[in-house]
Amino acid sequence: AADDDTIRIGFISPRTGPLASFGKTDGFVLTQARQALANGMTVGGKHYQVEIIDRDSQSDPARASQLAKELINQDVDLMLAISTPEVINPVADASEAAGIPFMSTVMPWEAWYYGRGAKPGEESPFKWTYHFGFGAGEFYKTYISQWSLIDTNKKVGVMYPNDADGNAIRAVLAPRLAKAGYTVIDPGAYETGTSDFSSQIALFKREGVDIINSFPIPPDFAAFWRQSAQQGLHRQIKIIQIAKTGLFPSDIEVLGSLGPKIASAAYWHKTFPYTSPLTGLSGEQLADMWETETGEQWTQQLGATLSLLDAGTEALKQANDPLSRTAVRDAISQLNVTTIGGQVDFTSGPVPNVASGPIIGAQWVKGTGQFKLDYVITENVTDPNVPVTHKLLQYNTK
Amino acid sequence: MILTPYSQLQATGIHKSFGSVQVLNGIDFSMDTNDAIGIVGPNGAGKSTLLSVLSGAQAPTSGQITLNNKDITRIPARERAKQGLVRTHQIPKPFSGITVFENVFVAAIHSATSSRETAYDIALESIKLCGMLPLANREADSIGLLDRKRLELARALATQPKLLFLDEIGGGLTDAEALQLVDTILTLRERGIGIVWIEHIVHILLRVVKTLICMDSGQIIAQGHPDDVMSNKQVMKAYMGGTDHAVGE
Amino acid sequence: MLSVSNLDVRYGQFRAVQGVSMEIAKGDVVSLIGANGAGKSTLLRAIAGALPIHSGRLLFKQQEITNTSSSSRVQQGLSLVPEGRRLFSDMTVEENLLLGSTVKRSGDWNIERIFSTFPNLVKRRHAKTGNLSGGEQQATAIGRALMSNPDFLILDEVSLGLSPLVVNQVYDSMESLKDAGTTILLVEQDLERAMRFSKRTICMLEGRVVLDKLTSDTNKEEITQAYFGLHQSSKQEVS
Amino acid sequence: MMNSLVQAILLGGYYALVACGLAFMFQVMRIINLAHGSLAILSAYLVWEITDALALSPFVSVLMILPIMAIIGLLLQRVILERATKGGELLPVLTTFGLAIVIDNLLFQQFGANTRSLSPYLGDLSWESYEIFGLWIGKLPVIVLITAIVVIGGLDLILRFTPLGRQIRATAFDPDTAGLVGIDARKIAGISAAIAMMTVAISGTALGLRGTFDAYAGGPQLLFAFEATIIGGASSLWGVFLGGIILAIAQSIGALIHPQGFLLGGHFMFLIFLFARIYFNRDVFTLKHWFAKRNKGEITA
Amino acid sequence: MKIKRSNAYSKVTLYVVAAVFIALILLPSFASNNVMERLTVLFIYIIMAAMWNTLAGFGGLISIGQQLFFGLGAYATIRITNMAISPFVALLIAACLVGLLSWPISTFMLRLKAGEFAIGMWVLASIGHLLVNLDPLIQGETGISLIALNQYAIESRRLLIYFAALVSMSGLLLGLFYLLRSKAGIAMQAIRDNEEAADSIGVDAEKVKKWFFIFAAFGTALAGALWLAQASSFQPKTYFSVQWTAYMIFMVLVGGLGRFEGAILGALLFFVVETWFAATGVWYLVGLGAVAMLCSLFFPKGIWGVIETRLSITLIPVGYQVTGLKPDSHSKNK
Ligand SMILES: Nc1ncnc2c1ncn2[C@@H]1O[C@H](COP(=O)(O)OP(=O)(O)OP(=O)(O)O)[C@@H](O)[C@H]1O
Ligand SMILES: Nc1ncnc2c1ncn2[C@@H]1O[C@H](COP(=O)(O)OP(=O)(O)OP(=O)(O)O)[C@@H](O)[C@H]1O
Ligand SMILES: [Mg+2]
Ligand SMILES: [Mg+2]
Repeated sequence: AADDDTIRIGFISPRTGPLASFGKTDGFVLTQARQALANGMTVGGKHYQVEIIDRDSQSDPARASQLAKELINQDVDLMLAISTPEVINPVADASEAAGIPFMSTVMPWEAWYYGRGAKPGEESPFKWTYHFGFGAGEFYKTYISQWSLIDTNKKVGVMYPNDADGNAIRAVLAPRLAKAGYTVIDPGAYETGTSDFSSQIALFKREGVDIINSFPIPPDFAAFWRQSAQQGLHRQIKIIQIAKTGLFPSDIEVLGSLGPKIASAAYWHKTFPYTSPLTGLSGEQLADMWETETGEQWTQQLGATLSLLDAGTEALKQANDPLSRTAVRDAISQLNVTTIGGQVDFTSGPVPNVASGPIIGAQWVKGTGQFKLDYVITENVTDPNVPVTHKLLQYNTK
Repeated sequence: MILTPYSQLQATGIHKSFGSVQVLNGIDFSMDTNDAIGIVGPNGAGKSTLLSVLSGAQAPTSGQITLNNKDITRIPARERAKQGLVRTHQIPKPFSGITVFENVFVAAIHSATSSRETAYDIALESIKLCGMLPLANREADSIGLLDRKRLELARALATQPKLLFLDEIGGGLTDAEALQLVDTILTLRERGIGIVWIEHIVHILLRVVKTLICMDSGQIIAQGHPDDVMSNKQVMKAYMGGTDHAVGE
Repeated sequence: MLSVSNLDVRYGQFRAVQGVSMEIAKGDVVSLIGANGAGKSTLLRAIAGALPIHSGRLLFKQQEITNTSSSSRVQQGLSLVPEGRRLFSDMTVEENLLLGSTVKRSGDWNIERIFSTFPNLVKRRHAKTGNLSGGEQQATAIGRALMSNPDFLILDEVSLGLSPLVVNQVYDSMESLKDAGTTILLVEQDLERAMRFSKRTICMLEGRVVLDKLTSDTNKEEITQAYFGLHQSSKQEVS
Repeated sequence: MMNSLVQAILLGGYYALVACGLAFMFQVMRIINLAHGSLAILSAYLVWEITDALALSPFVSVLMILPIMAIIGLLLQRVILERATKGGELLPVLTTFGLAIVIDNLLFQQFGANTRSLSPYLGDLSWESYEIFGLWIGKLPVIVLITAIVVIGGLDLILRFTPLGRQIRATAFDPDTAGLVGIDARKIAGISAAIAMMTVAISGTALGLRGTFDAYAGGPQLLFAFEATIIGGASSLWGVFLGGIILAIAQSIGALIHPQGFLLGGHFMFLIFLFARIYFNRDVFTLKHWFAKRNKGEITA
Repeated sequence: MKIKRSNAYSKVTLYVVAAVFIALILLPSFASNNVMERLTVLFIYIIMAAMWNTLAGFGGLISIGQQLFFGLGAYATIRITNMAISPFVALLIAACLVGLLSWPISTFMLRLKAGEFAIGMWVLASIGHLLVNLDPLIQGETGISLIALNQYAIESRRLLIYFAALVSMSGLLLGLFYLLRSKAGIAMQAIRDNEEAADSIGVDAEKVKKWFFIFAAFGTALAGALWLAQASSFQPKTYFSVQWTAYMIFMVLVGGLGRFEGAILGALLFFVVETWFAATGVWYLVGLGAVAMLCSLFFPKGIWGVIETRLSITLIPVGYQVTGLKPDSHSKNK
């Protein structure tokens, strides 16, 4: 950075546009982080001011890429990006190109790593960019664990779209499920924006699947599930397991009476038993603060965003010189800390540049408090520290 | 201007229908560069349609058209234009977004291909001949109806036609203006351009044409020396409505 | 019936009509004559409300109409057959005519009477006007204006594109309008015809009125003289 | 197979309903309205607001929205379209495109990122169905289909056989001349826009009932609507109904051939229709007249 | 009487353009990275605006599907680079290939009229998008990054992309200038105004339109390839987004449709607005929409159109002017 005692952190997320529900809580979390950093931080005995420069990608990858360049040219020392490939990948590429240390979370790491051109078995082509969080492997473990909670015929109908997440999951998850004794009924990748799913529904009915596993964007899922109900499929399904949609309460509320008992998986939950090294807040505290401040229900994005800021600031603290790009990069590559979202460990990732993170089995149930729905944890293989609070309910029972 | 060589057009058995409406009903027509032919006939007789078919804007339902003994029935208007067969439109179709000069220039440079300099000269001369020089730099969008008709003529001239088809370019002119138009057309005649002229103002038509054709209901009902045609009973009935006040004034 | 005072109409900076004044009484039949570009159409369109008036005043039946809309002028009984017909080309002849009776004014023009006045239209009744021959279109345009039973009919280039037979028919039917007391203002380039038909002749030159006389008080020469100046100045000004 | 066909027809009804406001503007008013989708979302939000606030059925709230949207249509005409249409066929494209961006983002500003749906307010009706001969026919899609028939049929009758319809068509074709004929062009144009917006209100409601929406959901609806409109052709508004159904069937066939063929199927069908029209039956089908230049500068044929 | 194709202003413009070009060539030696990157983006915007203007402004072909070529340009670059060809060579090959592909496309699409053409192109772009999604290399919507670029050092890479964009822009604008002043240029405008009449005087409308279409496709593809070069990640959804065409429409209409200067001015304005206001998020977008709307309502000929009529100046004349006439109160710019 230009003047010697200010560390600049760039932070890019989707605050407006179609992905805005991911970025909704970012303003709040950033305020917490800025408060915590108001007095700067001390690294290697030297005191620095810390400035977080946040930008809104407007859900537009082209814009994300431009913003990344703008921030790079403002001499940020560390770049952070969060939520979905549309935001993360362009920023990661720009950072890689410019040689700026970069960290991101909240997208399957396979789509991050392979999606940006890395080849399996080859050396990592990335020198500056790092990502932490769940991948298809975690989904596999979670699903096996979650689905064994209810007695089924082990026939799974899958709905994987032709997009980053869908493809990554299909490649890794489907063969492993088959190996674990599940019959995978895959109608094939469908195109996002499809508005009629009769052929898939017919197939699932014909095959008599008990479980449905899907990765669609929210509008597609709403269309699919309502149509399934119209065609009577919902009466045969014991577990409807969704990902990518159903992350936030509003996604499920719109389904009305079809919403409760849909199973989901969370990359963060307010009952995670960790505190944020940056703000000192626990998950419950963070969620409560949000709810009292805005009157809206907490979302898992609260913890995810804070965990990225946690990991980022920890890396800066551990760098020999937080203003040296190589030093920060080296610190990230050696990073092994506990954030509000759990452990982030780049020393033992599944591939270089990646640290895996948890995805916890959960379920949407009728709300008991002030909100229409509650989000409860039903299993915890990927992070046993997280307490299981509820039993998984079968979808097609009253 | 360049001397136009001899050219001969022949059409036989031309039929044209739009859906169930039979508009041309077996027309035989021939002309060459020495001809000056007038066409009259009641509204809707098919005169303009005949021009469209001859110039290639519309294909006949059946029949054959030859130019210098080569079959041109199926070749498009732009090819015919290059071979010297050009028409004006009854309802003017100017290129409204460009200037009058540019309207004419584009015709000059795209027909009997010439160098840019020659095209300039041809375009300017055509404009002058039609008395439109003062308007040369005006956007065609802003000129009045009669100027548009003149523009049609200027543009057609700039293609250096051998056979020129005029569709009601004299309507709405005052007598003095009409006489001027007649002068212009006679000039063209002198240059050896064959003319077909559709016009309802018969007395100005008769100052130019040597042959008159009268059409009705898609057929030629009379053809020959203007005086003979105009005194033909059928023509009187179908076209003039019994009185002859418009003739020969 | 119509009083025009000091009318100015402009296209941008260009004054197409300059300081024109005229009075037209009920039952008058006036022809407006002038060379190509004199501003006749512009004047008529301004009177009908299709062009905004830059300055000056218009009174119709003693009421100020300078700034009223064209449709309200039709409602008051002032109707224009525009130059170039301006039909609704993707509608049929019948529909075009019916549109003419949008304002319900009483009178004896109706669709059947139009068809008997222009028998050449009968066969094309349900054809789209875009596909009609030029003359059929002109007839439809006149018919459409008549459908509103106007007290004051303005016709721009009435006989343009019509065959002599139809021109006669049109004038015949206008004779009956004349007899019924309809006021008529028309642009007709056939001077003979215009003089025979009208009681008064107004001549325009470069946007100005240069002659306004009862037809009986003037002659062909005088009128030709009146716009001849234009030829001197506009046609031979260059080269 | 049979089931797919039935579902496709139901879906087609929905497309037709969504497209009919667009088709009305495209065919009759000669405006390519790129804000169609956004306006539909706007009405969906309005319906949602009223439904939520007054605890009404969405079917009732849509009735309350109709006059609001009609007024919006009137304003739209007076403030925007009136000027835009004077400048040729391209200007409305840009203006409505600008409008779409403004609406989307204002909606976002107002309602935030949450996805919404009207279906919860219908209770189970949103997914209940009739079971006939082993076919499952959703109640809601049937309602949508019938609404489409009623709306399109009604509009078609008005346009074709009433003086108002004639005046609407004439005004759209050439407002200046319409004035000379005695039509109060501004009033009529306002009425057309109001009618168009009322159909948009209905399509917005259908959209909200059938699935979810958020502030930016308008765009994707637009392309389907355009496809249905153009497949349907220019002859009458019924075309758009057929267009919607053909589009939906093509999509289903596409999906049967290849799972990713749903959208492709529809798109290819669209192109096939366009070209078939050009090659086989030029005179009957061409759309030349839709955009036959307004008489401005061109003396009407 | 003489025909003039230039005027006092245009001669000055010539010198200014030359000076600006030289300045832009020298610029990298003292400008900051940010300036260079932003200028690269500006050059790409100018290309896109000029290409859309070529089609719509001079040819009357309004396409809402130019993102087809933009996306294909980028996609082809990825594909070609994947064959171990230098990305900078790939840029050019890609644009040429897309230009080639646009030839059969034009044969079909140019038969469509007005609204059908516009929407047809949009649908075609959508088809292009879906088909590209099927390529295993692209991995569906996941996309891929042009990591081959990482072989260049960051500084030289920035410089190369800058020059690539500068040269492409200058080349395309120059080409466009000559095209418009040529026989084909005036013919295209005639076709735009009335195709039937153009045909009747011997203009081969089909051929002229085809060349314009291909030229615009080539230019737009080059813009897409350049965009990829400077952004490195390729996601089909982004590159085939209708938003690119929306930007083009915005730039051209705000700048001045059918005016050579208009497209450039529009691109500049859009760029400035984006640079200054984009950070305001929602309100920037609302503002952008509102500007587009207001501009189209109040300056339908675009800002350049206003300048042109108010001040009667043309900087880059492509028309013909007859001199030596008596002045006519009406004529366009003297
Ligand atoms: N495209 C078309 N579709 C249907 N009918 C048409 C078409 N073009 C012309 N017609 C009809 O063909 C007949 C002949 O038209 P045409 O224009 O040739 O007449 P015309 O002799 O030139 O008449 P006018 O003297 O009035 O110009 C008319 O009845 C007209 O309505
Ligand atoms: N839309 C327009 N924009 C600019 N100038 C125009 C426009 N319409 C007409 N003019 C000009 O206004 C003048 C008067 O035109 P107008 O049409 O009123 O003449 P006119 O007497 O009716 O002639 P004509 O006999 O040709 O119909 C002409 O110089 C014409 O070029
Ligand atoms: Mg004719
Ligand atoms: Mg006139």
